[in-house]
Amino acid sequence: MVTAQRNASEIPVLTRKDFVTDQEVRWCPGCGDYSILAQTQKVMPDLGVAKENIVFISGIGCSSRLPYYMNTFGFHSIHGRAPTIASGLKASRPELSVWVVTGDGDALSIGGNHILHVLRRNMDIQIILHNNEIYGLTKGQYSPTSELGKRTKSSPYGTIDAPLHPLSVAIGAEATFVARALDTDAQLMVQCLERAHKHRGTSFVEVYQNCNIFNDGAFKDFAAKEVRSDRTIVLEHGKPMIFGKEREKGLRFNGMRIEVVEIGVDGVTESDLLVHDEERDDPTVAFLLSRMEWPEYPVPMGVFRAVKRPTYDGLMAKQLEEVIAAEGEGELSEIFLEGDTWTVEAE
Amino acid sequence: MVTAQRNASEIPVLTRKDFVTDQEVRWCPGCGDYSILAQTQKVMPDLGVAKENIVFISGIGCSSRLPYYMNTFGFHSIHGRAPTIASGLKASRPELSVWVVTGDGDALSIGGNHILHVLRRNMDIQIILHNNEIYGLTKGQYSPTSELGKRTKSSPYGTIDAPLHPLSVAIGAEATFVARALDTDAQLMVQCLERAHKHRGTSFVEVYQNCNIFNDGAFKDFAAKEVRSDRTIVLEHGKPMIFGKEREKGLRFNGMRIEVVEIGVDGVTESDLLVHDEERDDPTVAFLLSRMEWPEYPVPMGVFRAVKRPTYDGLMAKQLEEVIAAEGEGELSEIFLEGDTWTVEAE
Amino acid sequence: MGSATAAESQSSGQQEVLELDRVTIRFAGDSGDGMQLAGTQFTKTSAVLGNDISTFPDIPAEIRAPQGSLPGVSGFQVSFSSQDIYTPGDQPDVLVAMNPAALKTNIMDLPRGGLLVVNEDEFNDTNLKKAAYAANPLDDGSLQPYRLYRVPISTLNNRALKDSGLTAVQMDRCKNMFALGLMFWMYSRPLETTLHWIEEKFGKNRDVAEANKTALKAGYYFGETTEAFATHYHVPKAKLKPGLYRNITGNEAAALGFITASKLAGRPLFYGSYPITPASDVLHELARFKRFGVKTFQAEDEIAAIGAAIGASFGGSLGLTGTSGPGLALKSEAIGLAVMVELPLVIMNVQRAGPSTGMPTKTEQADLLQAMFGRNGESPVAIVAPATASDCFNMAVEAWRIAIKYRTPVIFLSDGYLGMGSEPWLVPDTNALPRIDPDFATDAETFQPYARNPETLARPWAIPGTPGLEHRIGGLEKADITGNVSYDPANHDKMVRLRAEKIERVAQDIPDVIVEGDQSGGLLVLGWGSTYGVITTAVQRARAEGKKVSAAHFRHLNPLPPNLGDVLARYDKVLMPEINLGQMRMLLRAKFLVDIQGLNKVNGRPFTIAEVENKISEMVG
Amino acid sequence: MGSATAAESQSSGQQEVLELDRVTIRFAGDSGDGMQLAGTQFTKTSAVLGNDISTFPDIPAEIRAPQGSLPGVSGFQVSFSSQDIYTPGDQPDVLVAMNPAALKTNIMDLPRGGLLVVNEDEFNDTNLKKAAYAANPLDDGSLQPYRLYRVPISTLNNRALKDSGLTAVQMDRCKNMFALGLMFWMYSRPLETTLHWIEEKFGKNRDVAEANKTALKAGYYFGETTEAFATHYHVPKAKLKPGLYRNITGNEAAALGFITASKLAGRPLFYGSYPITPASDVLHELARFKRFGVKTFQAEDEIAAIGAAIGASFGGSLGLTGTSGPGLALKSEAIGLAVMVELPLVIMNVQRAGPSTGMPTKTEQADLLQAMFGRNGESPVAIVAPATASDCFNMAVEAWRIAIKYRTPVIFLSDGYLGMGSEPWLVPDTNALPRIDPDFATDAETFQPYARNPETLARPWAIPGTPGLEHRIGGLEKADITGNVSYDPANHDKMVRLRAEKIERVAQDIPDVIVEGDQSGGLLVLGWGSTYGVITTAVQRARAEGKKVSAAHFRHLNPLPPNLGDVLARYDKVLMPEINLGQMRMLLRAKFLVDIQGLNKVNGRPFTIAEVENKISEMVG
Ligand SMILES: Cc1ncc(C[n+]2csc(CCOP(=O)(O)OP(=O)(O)O)c2C)c(N)n1
Ligand SMILES: Cc1ncc(C[n+]2csc(CCOP(=O)(O)OP(=O)(O)O)c2C)c(N)n1
Ligand code: SF4
Ligand code: SF4
Ligand SMILES: [Mg+2]
Ligand SMILES: [Mg+2]
Repeated sequence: MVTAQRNASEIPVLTRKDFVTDQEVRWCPGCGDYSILAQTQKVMPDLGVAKENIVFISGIGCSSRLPYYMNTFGFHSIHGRAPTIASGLKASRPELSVWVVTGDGDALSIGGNHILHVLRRNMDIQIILHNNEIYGLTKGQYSPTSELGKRTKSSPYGTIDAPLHPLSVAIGAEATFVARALDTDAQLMVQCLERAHKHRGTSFVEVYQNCNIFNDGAFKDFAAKEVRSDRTIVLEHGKPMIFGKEREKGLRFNGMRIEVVEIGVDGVTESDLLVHDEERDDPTVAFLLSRMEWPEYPVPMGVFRAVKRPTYDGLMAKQLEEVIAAEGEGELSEIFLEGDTWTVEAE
Repeated sequence: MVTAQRNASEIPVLTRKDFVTDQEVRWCPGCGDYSILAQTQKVMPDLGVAKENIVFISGIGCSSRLPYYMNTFGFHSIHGRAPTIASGLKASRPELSVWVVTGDGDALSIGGNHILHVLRRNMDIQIILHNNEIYGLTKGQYSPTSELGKRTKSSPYGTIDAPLHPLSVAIGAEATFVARALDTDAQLMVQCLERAHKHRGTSFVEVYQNCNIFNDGAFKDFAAKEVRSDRTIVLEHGKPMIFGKEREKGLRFNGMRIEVVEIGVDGVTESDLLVHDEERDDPTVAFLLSRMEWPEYPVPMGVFRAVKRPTYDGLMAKQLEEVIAAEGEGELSEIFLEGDTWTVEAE
Repeated sequence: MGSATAAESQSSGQQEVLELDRVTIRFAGDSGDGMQLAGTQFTKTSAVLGNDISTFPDIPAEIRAPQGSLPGVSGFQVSFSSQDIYTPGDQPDVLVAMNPAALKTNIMDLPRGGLLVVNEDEFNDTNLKKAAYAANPLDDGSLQPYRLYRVPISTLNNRALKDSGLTAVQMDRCKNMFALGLMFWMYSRPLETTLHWIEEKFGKNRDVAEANKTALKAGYYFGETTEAFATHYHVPKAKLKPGLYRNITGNEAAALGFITASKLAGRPLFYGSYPITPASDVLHELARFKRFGVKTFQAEDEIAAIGAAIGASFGGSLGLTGTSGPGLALKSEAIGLAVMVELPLVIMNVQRAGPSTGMPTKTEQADLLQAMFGRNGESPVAIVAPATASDCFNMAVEAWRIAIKYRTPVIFLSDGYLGMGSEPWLVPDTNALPRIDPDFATDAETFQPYARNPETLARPWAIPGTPGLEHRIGGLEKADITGNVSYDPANHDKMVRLRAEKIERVAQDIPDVIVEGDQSGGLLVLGWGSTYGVITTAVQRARAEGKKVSAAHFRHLNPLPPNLGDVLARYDKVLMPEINLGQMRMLLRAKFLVDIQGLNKVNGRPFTIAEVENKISEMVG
Repeated sequence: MGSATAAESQSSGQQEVLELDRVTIRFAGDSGDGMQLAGTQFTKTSAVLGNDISTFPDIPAEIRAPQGSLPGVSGFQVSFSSQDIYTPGDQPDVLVAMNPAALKTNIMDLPRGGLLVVNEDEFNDTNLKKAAYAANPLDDGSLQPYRLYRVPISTLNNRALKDSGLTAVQMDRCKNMFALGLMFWMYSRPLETTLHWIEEKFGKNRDVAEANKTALKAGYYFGETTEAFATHYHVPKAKLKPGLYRNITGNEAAALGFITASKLAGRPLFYGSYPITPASDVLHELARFKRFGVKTFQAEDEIAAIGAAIGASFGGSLGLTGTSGPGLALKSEAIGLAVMVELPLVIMNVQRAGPSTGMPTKTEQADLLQAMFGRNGESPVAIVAPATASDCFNMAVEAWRIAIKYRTPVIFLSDGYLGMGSEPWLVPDTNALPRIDPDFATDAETFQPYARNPETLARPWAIPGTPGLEHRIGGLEKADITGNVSYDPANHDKMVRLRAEKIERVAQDIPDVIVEGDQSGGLLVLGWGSTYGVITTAVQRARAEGKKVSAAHFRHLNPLPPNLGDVLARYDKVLMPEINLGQMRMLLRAKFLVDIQGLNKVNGRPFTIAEVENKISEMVG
């Protein structure tokens, strides 16, 4: 049977190179997508999954070209619909490792509804959203994550629609795993991708990705190397929320708000700080974190939320098993004869 | 000009009857939709809007039949798309009062994406979601708000997809006005509808609506008259969160969670309770309230959130005005002649 | 009785028994009156008795209407016969009207002299007003043309149940059983099948079960004992093909066909769907069959439904999606994707009256051109259409055979009339059905994603999990053989033609169209889909009258049966009845340049035999 | 030079000036080389000089390709003439190739003897490898058939700019100006227009502005001073219709047409759209025109875009939506709604190569049947198609005239070739354009939502805000006159036919098709949409050779021009070139039963004149 799984022991040891295809990579020089591709290829050999059991599915957009460069099974589908194809594949073949690659337009504009539903179903797939806050492939219109007032080809006088916060949307849609990475922070991205793969359920990873052609520097205010440690905070499970070049700042919960405090000043100590708990069942704190924006707050990075909830594909497989255990495997003749039957005799 | 607005003083005094059409109302006897219709018709005369300036737009579903019974302008469109039609109408005719009537399937299954986007744009319309946690019109399949494990025509062995929380979704999508009402609580519904109308921006009102044919009693555990005051809590701006038949219970914030406390017990006083602030800019507390479910918590009712943010239609009108003020009204001849022109002389 | 030809008179006590060869009964009442149930039970009993049968449920608009109102009327027509029959009958011989609204909306279909049974208890002022009757039609002579029987059904039913222990409302719900019992008596049917069914259905609820049985019997005995009914009737068994039968609707048959295809291919069925009338029943059916490994996925919308089906097919399952017209429109873009990626996929479309939301519970054949052309670019798919309710089974299997063999989306074009109507189904022997070979690619050495089978032009089905077959597909134009993205002009032209040619090649293994009647000359009446029954019957009748007219029907709509052009050329005139404005006619005229005439109606209902017969008379005198 | 017919020899210093009547130049280089810009500037200058012009940009696939690679090549072809011209020319007379990849992908189009100018500096090993050249084609004799000029453009350009104060990268960016300058010299064009443009564009950025000017002049002087170029050329003014001209692309023209319609109707334009190649430019254009009261709404998807347009039309604006093929597929369901509610609506579809994502930047005419039939049920809409880039203006206004007069959705079927291509546009006098009367309903006494104008069958446009006109519309079948929901069978049949008839009635006020050439006999070459230019030119040439062949073109696709059937009947043979597999041909064959022959190619490119000429020769000898 061709669909039989190879055991972990049978899987040959692979390297990053095994995941590179013969297709020329066609992004603009300097595009953040290169780094995301590189980290993705890097993570693959360590997942313990045979190459033939990995599938990358994308929609349409610059980002959605990624599957062509992954030497796995791949499907470059239509705009916004990758989560639907991934859902059908995963529900019917739960043993596969299914990755969705999408952009801010693909996932949150035309594909917004599928994102909501794949998250609530908790289909066990990974969604990597390349958020460049612009439509790259169609050459520079604003996207649902572009900041208010942005001037683009389609908004010469500035946009008038407030952006969505991808992670707030995900959390509002019952997401069980939510994380954020940065194209230029390879290490954190690798961690997020690995964690996403390990999580059972839909893993939603937003990656801030620079589009140096149509939206250059969208994240530089907080993501540039020089300022990053002061303007972002990497969330670590079970650890107090500390950031800053000297790890001198922290986040404290005050009333119903988060505030930035300086450790050692006004008697603040580490023990006053919020301790990150990605496993909190109640998504409210994760939601609160998803609202934090520079310059009011440092921008949180890493895993916001990772909770256990049964997966759709798992429940579906279980339901089938249970029904078969209880009712026996189906026989056509039996359902053909449901209801009243009668025989017409040969005369 | 036919589109000229009548002044408030010119609007004749109307009554509920003026909003009743000659069409026979065709819901099942006992359906919660009757009450929603009645309250809606009741609210209309008090809005101070001329009848001809009110438009009801719906998708498809039992609930979406409502416009036929409203003697205003009405549009019974296609499944899930009412917000798009309402957006085009409102953006092009900001002076109209535009109401969207939708169901849990219409709004959150097929129409989920439009809900996200109309909310983030903050189009100044009212969305009334009749949530009966079932597909009524198509005769009883589960909906995206049906509880996990529910057995329906399309899920004879129980559903395996976790439901969405409509208000969490709305808050995650940047909603500025979020409220919840109950079909059987006419007074609260009237209040919510009036408030929704007054709010500038998208007002999202979830109404728990009993479908006595396919999902009878879905809300009775907390909404039945006998238990309602103990199992729901009506939110009131600026007031402490108190509930219970004797108004003896309250909600308190503890750590990062909400807990139910009894006033007078263990030294708890009213001043310990959370004070409802619908105008909080940060949506986190509203989000937290949207997660509260019976039996762990009383179910919050009323206005969760009502904050000011510019509306899409308002900004669009303003942008046009500003451009015209700055550049003058457009002349065709001028844009015809953009770029290089040349004259071919008659010979 | 409309179609009574041989009537033999017998004596049974004081009442006469008349033998008929075909009877059509229409039960009509309020949505809440249980008419569908009464009709279904009558059908089952007649089927078990050995009659050939055909039914047509006439369900009110999707939304519930107030009790007693005109839009609230629900009807069920059943035709049963000692001959082969192909339609539920044009007009009822008997109309059972449970209230004034039911009378009002159905009486125009009853021919003069027809039997009319009314529940006279319901003809009170309130109900008459709801039905917009100015005067009581039972009294004003307007029913003069019919054989009217006024039966106080409610009173008689309540009286029979007075000791049942039920509430008034519960008792009233049994009156459909009373009416059914009366009809059983009138047409000499035994009560066993229904009594058995009541027992099964209400078993646990003793009071209700007993009450239903009592009402049924009361109706029967009322017929037997009352003087009112001078005659009752007997319809002998039909000479059907021997074998085991059951009654089946088109939607049920399609569901079973899809599961059968899955068994024949040895691959699991995955059904992605979003509920929509009149296709939802297929979802309900398939959801019950988890023990066959069937996975049903109720998607968030039609796009997600087909997306999931494509994903499942990519993974090696039989990815199926089903919907009705507006849903098919939403699937357009994704069908185009399936055309480009050349994966097996079946799209079921149970057509309903359009355009737009139209009349969801009514039937139509007007999605044909949407199925053919409703996508951007040159985007050919195969299309099959069942001819009858039970044929939905065959064509469901056939759709999958083509989809798998040619790696192509196939549209299965049913309609509301077939999907909701029922007929006896000769249960097939599954062992006799030919296997379907999924023929997955496995050889990494020779694998090329867009290499083609020289005979079928099918590309390999290479599913994830197969070592060495990693490859990428998608919606951008593919290079021949390699499947890489290609913008090469010559390649695009070639691929467009290859995709078209592949679909044309399906014609190499589909049957020729068979003509019933003369093989040339005179008038050919040509049909597709659910017009099969009426066309066959109308042509048989016209031939019986000596007219030179033949009938042909085809179930492969794209590509067409290979001999169709030749057949068309052999007749003087060709008539094509369609429940649209002439969609297939247009395709055939374009292809064969034959001046086919149309008989078109688009009123949400199937043709009547008379409509086709009249047109035949008009054309061949 | 391909099309040089009269060549007059003059002496200008040491170099010859040859007079030509038509020249076609193709600029080709890397996406980053500014070829579109060079081409556009050449076009403008030629237009201002009084030539007739036609252009064709050949933009690489949507995604960026690596510098120097084959998929990264961008081309721009401009044809300029002293005669009326209808196409950008089949083959270039001159190819300017800025790097090896540009040479590789374009050389096959250059005819033997054609002028080939290469930037020899770029023919280094790295670039040759990127272009998959084994050997340097400049040296291996393979370019023998052409008049090759090796110009060290990069070196010369850098040298000219060495004192400019620019960085190396910035200097390199000016080399397109050098190449342009050389072409200006070669075809005797003045530099003023471009110098002026540089000043406007880079004004603030002095260094860059000066450098571009210097590069341009350096190119020009290089031509004048070098011995390499023995000849330069002169193309006299064309005899164009007198008036004020500008150069315009089809998408720009459409945008202006839509705004004009809005002015003519006195109602604001509302554009709901979701970006998609090659339609996005219309969104970009319209977004700039807020001072005309135009509202542009960048929707979350194509469904929302058309939904918003329908909402705007319901409110009395001109609700417009625009997209390309896959987006049209997504709009299917909503177009059906617009058919049912009978509101004015225009849907622009700029066709691209399909199916599915296909080849987004390439052109095709394969969405015609989707436009006709891509919806459930009988769902007719009107369809118009512009013939040339500037005709997009006229047909945009015409689409709105029909939409408003008949209260119907109208599909405006453009394509990538028209949308992105440009030609001179005789700027119209807007005062001479007929007003379009929105004719809103206002009279509450007589208002009936589905009453119809007896002549047009249009229903009233009754917009919110009008006292007493409150009414409800929707997607369910409407009762005639009242517009209430109706399930009445006879009403449905009537409404289906009324909607079809209404669209047919549009034919009462559209022009007859006009035949260029003989009015009967011989071969008729029939076209629609963007094939106009090639067909016209090919037929003119064939007629010049004495062949009995005529041309006809129509721009109303549904309904068709009233005389089309008569015209078809008058010719011995009819040929229909289409960039699809014969979609319109199928419709005409079905309707008129005429055996129209097809010339079909689907390679993402427009026909060449030669292709049509050859087919004509084949058919008329
Ligand atoms: C149905 C459809 N509509 C529109 C498009 C055009 N389109 C392609 S990609 C894209 C948006 C891309 O933005 P995003 O998802 O952010 O990806 P990016 O290119 O920025 O990575 C659009 C509008 C399409 N291909 N299909
Ligand atoms: C495109 C499309 N898909 C499916 C349907 C069928 N349909 C009509 S209403 C409905 C769901 C109704 O559920 P909900 O929105 O909750 O409304 P309710 O009837 O419960 O008030 C569905 C699936 C349709 N009309 N159109
Ligand atoms: S356009 Fe932007 S997102 Fe796309 S490849 Fe270029 S830099 Fe990357
Ligand atoms: S089916 Fe349910 S929601 Fe629909 S009308 Fe009946 S009770 Fe109301
Ligand atoms: Mg993006
Ligand atoms: Mg519902």
